[in-house]
Amino acid sequence: MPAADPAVKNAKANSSTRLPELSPQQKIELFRQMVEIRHFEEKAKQAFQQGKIKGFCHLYNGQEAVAVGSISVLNEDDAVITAYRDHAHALARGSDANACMAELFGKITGCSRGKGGSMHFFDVKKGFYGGHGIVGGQIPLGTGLAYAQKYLGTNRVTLAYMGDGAINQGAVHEAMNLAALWKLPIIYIIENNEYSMGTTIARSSAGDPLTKRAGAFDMAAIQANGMDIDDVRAKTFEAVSLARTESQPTLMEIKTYRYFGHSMSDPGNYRSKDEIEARRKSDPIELYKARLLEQKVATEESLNAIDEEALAKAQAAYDFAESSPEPAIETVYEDIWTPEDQIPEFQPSQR
Amino acid sequence: MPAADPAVKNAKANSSTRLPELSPQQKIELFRQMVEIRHFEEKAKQAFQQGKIKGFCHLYNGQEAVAVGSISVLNEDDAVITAYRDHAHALARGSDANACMAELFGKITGCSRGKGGSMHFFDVKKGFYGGHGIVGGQIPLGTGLAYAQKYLGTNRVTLAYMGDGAINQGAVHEAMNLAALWKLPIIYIIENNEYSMGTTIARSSAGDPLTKRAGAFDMAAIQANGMDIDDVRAKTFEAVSLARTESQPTLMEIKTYRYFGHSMSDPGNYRSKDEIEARRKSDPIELYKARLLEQKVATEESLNAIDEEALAKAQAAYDFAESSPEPAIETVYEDIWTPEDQIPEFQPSQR
Amino acid sequence: MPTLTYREALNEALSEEMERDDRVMLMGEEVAEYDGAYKVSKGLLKKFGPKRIIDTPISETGFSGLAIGAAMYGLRPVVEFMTWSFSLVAYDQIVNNAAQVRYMSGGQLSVPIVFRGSSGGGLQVGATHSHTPENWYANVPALTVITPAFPDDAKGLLKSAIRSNNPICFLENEKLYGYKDEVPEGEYLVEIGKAKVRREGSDLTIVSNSGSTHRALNAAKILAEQGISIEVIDLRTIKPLDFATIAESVAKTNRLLIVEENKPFAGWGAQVAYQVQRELFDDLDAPVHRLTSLDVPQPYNGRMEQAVLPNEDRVIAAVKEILA
Amino acid sequence: MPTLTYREALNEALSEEMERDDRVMLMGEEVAEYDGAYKVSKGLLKKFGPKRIIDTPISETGFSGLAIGAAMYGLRPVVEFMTWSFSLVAYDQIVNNAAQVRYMSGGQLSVPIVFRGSSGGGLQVGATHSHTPENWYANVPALTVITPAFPDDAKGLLKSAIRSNNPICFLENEKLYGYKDEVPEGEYLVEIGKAKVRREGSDLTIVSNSGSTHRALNAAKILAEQGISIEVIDLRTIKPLDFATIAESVAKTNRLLIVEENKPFAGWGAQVAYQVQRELFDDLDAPVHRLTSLDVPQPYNGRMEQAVLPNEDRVIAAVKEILA
Ligand SMILES: Cc1ncc(C[n+]2csc(CCOP(=O)(O)OP(=O)(O)O)c2C)c(N)n1
Ligand SMILES: Cc1ncc(C[n+]2csc(CCOP(=O)(O)OP(=O)(O)O)c2C)c(N)n1
Ligand SMILES: [Mg+2]
Ligand SMILES: [Mg+2]
Repeated sequence: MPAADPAVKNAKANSSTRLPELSPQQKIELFRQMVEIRHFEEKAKQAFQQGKIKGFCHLYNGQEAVAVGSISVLNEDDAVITAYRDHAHALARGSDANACMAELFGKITGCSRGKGGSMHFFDVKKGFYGGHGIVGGQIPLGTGLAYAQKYLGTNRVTLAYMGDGAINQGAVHEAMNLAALWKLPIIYIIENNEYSMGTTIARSSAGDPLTKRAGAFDMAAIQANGMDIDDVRAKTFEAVSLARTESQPTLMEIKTYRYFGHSMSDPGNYRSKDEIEARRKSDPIELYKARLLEQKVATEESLNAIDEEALAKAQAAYDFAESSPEPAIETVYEDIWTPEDQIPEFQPSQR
Repeated sequence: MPAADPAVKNAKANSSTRLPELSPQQKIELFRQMVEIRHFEEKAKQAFQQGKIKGFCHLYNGQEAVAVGSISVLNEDDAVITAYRDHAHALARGSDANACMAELFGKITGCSRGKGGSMHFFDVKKGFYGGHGIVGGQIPLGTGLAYAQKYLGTNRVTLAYMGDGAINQGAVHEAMNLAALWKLPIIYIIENNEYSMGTTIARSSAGDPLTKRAGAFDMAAIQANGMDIDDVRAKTFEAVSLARTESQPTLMEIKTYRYFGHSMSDPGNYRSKDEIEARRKSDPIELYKARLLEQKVATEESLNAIDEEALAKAQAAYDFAESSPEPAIETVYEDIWTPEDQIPEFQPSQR
Repeated sequence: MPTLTYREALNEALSEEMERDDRVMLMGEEVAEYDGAYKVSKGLLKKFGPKRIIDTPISETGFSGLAIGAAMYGLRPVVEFMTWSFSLVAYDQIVNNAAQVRYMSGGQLSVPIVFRGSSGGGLQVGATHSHTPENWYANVPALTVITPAFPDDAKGLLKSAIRSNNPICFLENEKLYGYKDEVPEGEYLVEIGKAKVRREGSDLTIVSNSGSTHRALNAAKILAEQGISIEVIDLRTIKPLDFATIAESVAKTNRLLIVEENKPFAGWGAQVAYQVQRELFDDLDAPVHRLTSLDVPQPYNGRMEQAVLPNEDRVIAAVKEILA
Repeated sequence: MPTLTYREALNEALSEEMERDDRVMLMGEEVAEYDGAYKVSKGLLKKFGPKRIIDTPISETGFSGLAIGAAMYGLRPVVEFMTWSFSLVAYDQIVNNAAQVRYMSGGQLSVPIVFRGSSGGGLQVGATHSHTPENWYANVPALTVITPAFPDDAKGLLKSAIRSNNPICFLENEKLYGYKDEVPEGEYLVEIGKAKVRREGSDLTIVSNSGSTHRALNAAKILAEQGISIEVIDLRTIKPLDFATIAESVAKTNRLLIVEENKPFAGWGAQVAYQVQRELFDDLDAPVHRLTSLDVPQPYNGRMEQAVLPNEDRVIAAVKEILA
């Protein structure tokens, strides 16, 4: 098998399971998801600036096609895990925007009961396993989700996202070796937005492209254009098929770009306005909008209406978050331990 | 640059600096070193069985051509660092066999004053930076030696050894990325003896051959036959030249085999006697002996004499170790802190 | 009651729990084909097959994190560290993930995992291989730390740990693997978080754990011959700490010596000492003393290492100092 | 005397020491072109160039280990952890290599290195980002742990740390970077291992460090208005512990409260409490009390996090409880 060949090695799997054509409704739904995420993030930005959101808050603007496109090829019972730039993955997975915004506000109605904050969203019922703050630390966890999926014979797969900077954490390397060795149904997705905080990829990572990191393990690798949701979908589908039909991992490198600073605390002086402006020209939402219009799947007005609705939804989330109650202080002692239903004999005195 | 191409990318450096032909004396010296190591290890084995050496004791038999061959192309002021299977590297670096054996016996005359034991030999005057017990943990350290060599403008290089099992530690991956990114004069040498304890390489490492791990970083990589000291020398010389002339790292995979168990505590049931017998047929010392005879560099008698001398030397080391004093108990409090010569004003009360 | 070694008791616990629940699996370096570096998993591969007894590469961060993720998904992994000294490379996964994802997720996830393996010094394996990392983990909220000293507790506590739905650090002791004692057959659970009075006495209480409990008991026996009556409490679980059992004993003896193999600075014994002086201030006839390892890295040399460890002679001397 | 922020004081220390010795270099994530995530290294790249101020990939194990190796070879690296919470992935390198190679080599090597960065909670960055890892390091023989609370100490201790020939963990505090105070110009060294009485008093001694020292001082001010006289000792160095200064104070006030941001189980305060009850048993009019963070992972919500931390109200309440 070719090592660093950026092409998925599952021609066979591909031919038998083709990425299904999307209906107009489905296309519009993808558009809606991206727009909703964009407005959610804009609203979060505003709330942060108002001091209603604290701590670190990493926005996703510019990268929407990655989360929405890749998650759109999953089944509902597949698993997703990511790093701290996690709002979009939760939303794309179907998490309630209200609960997500409330988490940012630290409210008890938040998706992590106000305990996680921006970096630590969770929605396990939707197959979303977080939201993890330590760079690269989620990758072994995601590998474990896939391990359990295989162990339990579920025929499910896991998408595990990381940034381009995360690829230099030893944890990522160890996990990828395990996945390749044990043939785990996982897709590692590098969201390569070219920067880890202020550091360009050339200053942090030897070896170009990053798909070569898979070559070390004879693991399949594939690149996608993260500004084009259809390309993201097509490539992710290939990888997901390989995972589902052959239980083989893939490393995906999806090229993308973030419009704002690393987090709300980052003035972003390491990039020029010009660079950002240039990149905004290939905006994933605008691109998809143009395509939908060209394909006559939707009209300008209908898409604008979606935009309005998304804005309203984000505002509603803001209002929900704002009006939600703070957690009672006693909840600080909750959620530390799971009830010990396996050893009832010791329950009363266990802790 | 080709990624996983197992060939060093320094054709230029090669042509200008050729591995010098060895004189007959030098060849005999290499033979002597290998034989001395073999006898040292045999003696250590015996002493372990007698209960004079405790803890873990990892022998090098079968791998002699790797340490001796690779270190033989270094300058005296280059640096060497390795894992816990470290006796040979110290000896090949010129460490005193008596001090090494005394260390195994835990004596104050030992190369680490009896504090390190088998896994933690050190001889910094000889450029030997240990002897490290945590698998893979020495690789960032070695990378730092090379970093300092470059920082200080020394034109020196570092050889950093690890086992085939160590390649799956995240520390190794992180360090290799740094070395490739910062162009450090280091040669990573995987001593691939096919097993990490009882685990074959196929059960621990995805990706074949291991040189592909360098491809991830666009790092030069090269394989050598660890049973043939001349091949080890030639390939290491290429890598050392690349490091010295272009300050570029290389990953070497040297194929070898260990005759005994992982450590003295390992009965080695995971390998058949037949397998070991078969591999003993390509013994590096026997092979080199045959070559020296063929080249008429030495006679059977002269080589046998060397063998006798080496045996006597190992016995002398044993006797030295045996008759050396135990460390005084108070030395337990020594060697914790370096004297604070940089802040003399606070000396008396510093600790 | 059958007599088993500590090692066999652990093996029996693993085997019984794996039979009971097929989501329980064991993962680690050399646990399968090699039967375990210390043979704790002997025969389990044969019995349960390679799906449930899994040899890993030398990637502690990778497989610890993988096992945590698998636990989040509903498996009940037992992760063997060949020794706990090697858990240092996986420290982040244990602290930030195993211990915290439940809390950070507002209780959506649970992490039913047991990390286990040998620990401690005394076998001349040097500074990198002789750690007693119990405080490094016990200081972390939501982690339970267990350190059995006897075969019966090894079995009963490991079974309870595997049944626990929460993340547990289970520290065995290299030097105790060969220790033999009676172990109840079959279903035998020991409650996590309960100390045990291993010897009753009236003059002074010793609180200890793991290997130190044996040193304490040996010393107590010698002291008994000299007319000094020592009560020895084996902590078994370091955290949650069974303060009630300690308090009851100290209220009776009025004197406390803590024996722990940890390096001294802020070891778990400091926590016990703190709580005792705070809660039993007026009961104490003498300050609480601690006997720990010396505050130096572990030396290889045998005599030196013995001097570093809290051996029987040092226990006896400390008892006499307190009673003086 | 000029007034500097804690951040500026650290920057000055780095700058002066780099000027003094060109083997000193600074390495870490975003320390160079970005001027540091918390701007501690602001301007240093411009001043010293990319050879000595080095941006690293996100590879804490890799660059910590690399820096230890470089220190073994004679450089004097300063390694910045963006926050100490991220040092957990490098724990093995710090414990097994930085702290132990000198000992294991029988004194052949030294490791003149400073690991530094921000630490602590209170900024709502959640459980993974709010650790106070001082015990995890202070428990390790041969590691020195420093936690300055004021700009003058930040400068003087960092300069001493960089000059030290031994491995040092230097824990700054995110919440203090903007704190302003007078800082001596130029050559100003503060001795490692010396606590400082930051406020004199007679009724009760508080021992604290870092951010907790500020909480203690604030509480002491309020208590003074109520006629209660508190002596506040800022530990500055956690290890080696300046027990003499503590003992002197407790011998005078006979009451001790320890305020630390650590999670409670076996934090450094337990060590202080242990030593005080042991050495000053008869001087104590009340048991030693500790005020720590609550034993829960750090929550994101601001009110909850404030409840977790040892805030001024809790300090005042604890003082009154002890004096009652
Ligand atoms: C182990 C660790 N080191 C450092 C950090 C601080 N940090 C958070 S995000 C980040 C940059 C990550 O960049 P990348 O992986 O490219 O993801 P992106 O932010 O671009 O999505 C850094 C250095 C951390 N959270 N964890
Ligand atoms: C981090 C860590 N994990 C596990 C061990 C235990 N251990 C010591 S050597 C070894 C096998 C290493 O094999 P390899 O790297 O191939 O080197 P070899 O022994 O063959 O020379 C293991 C698992 C260790 N010392 N450090
Ligand atoms: Mg990025
Ligand atoms: Mg090997």
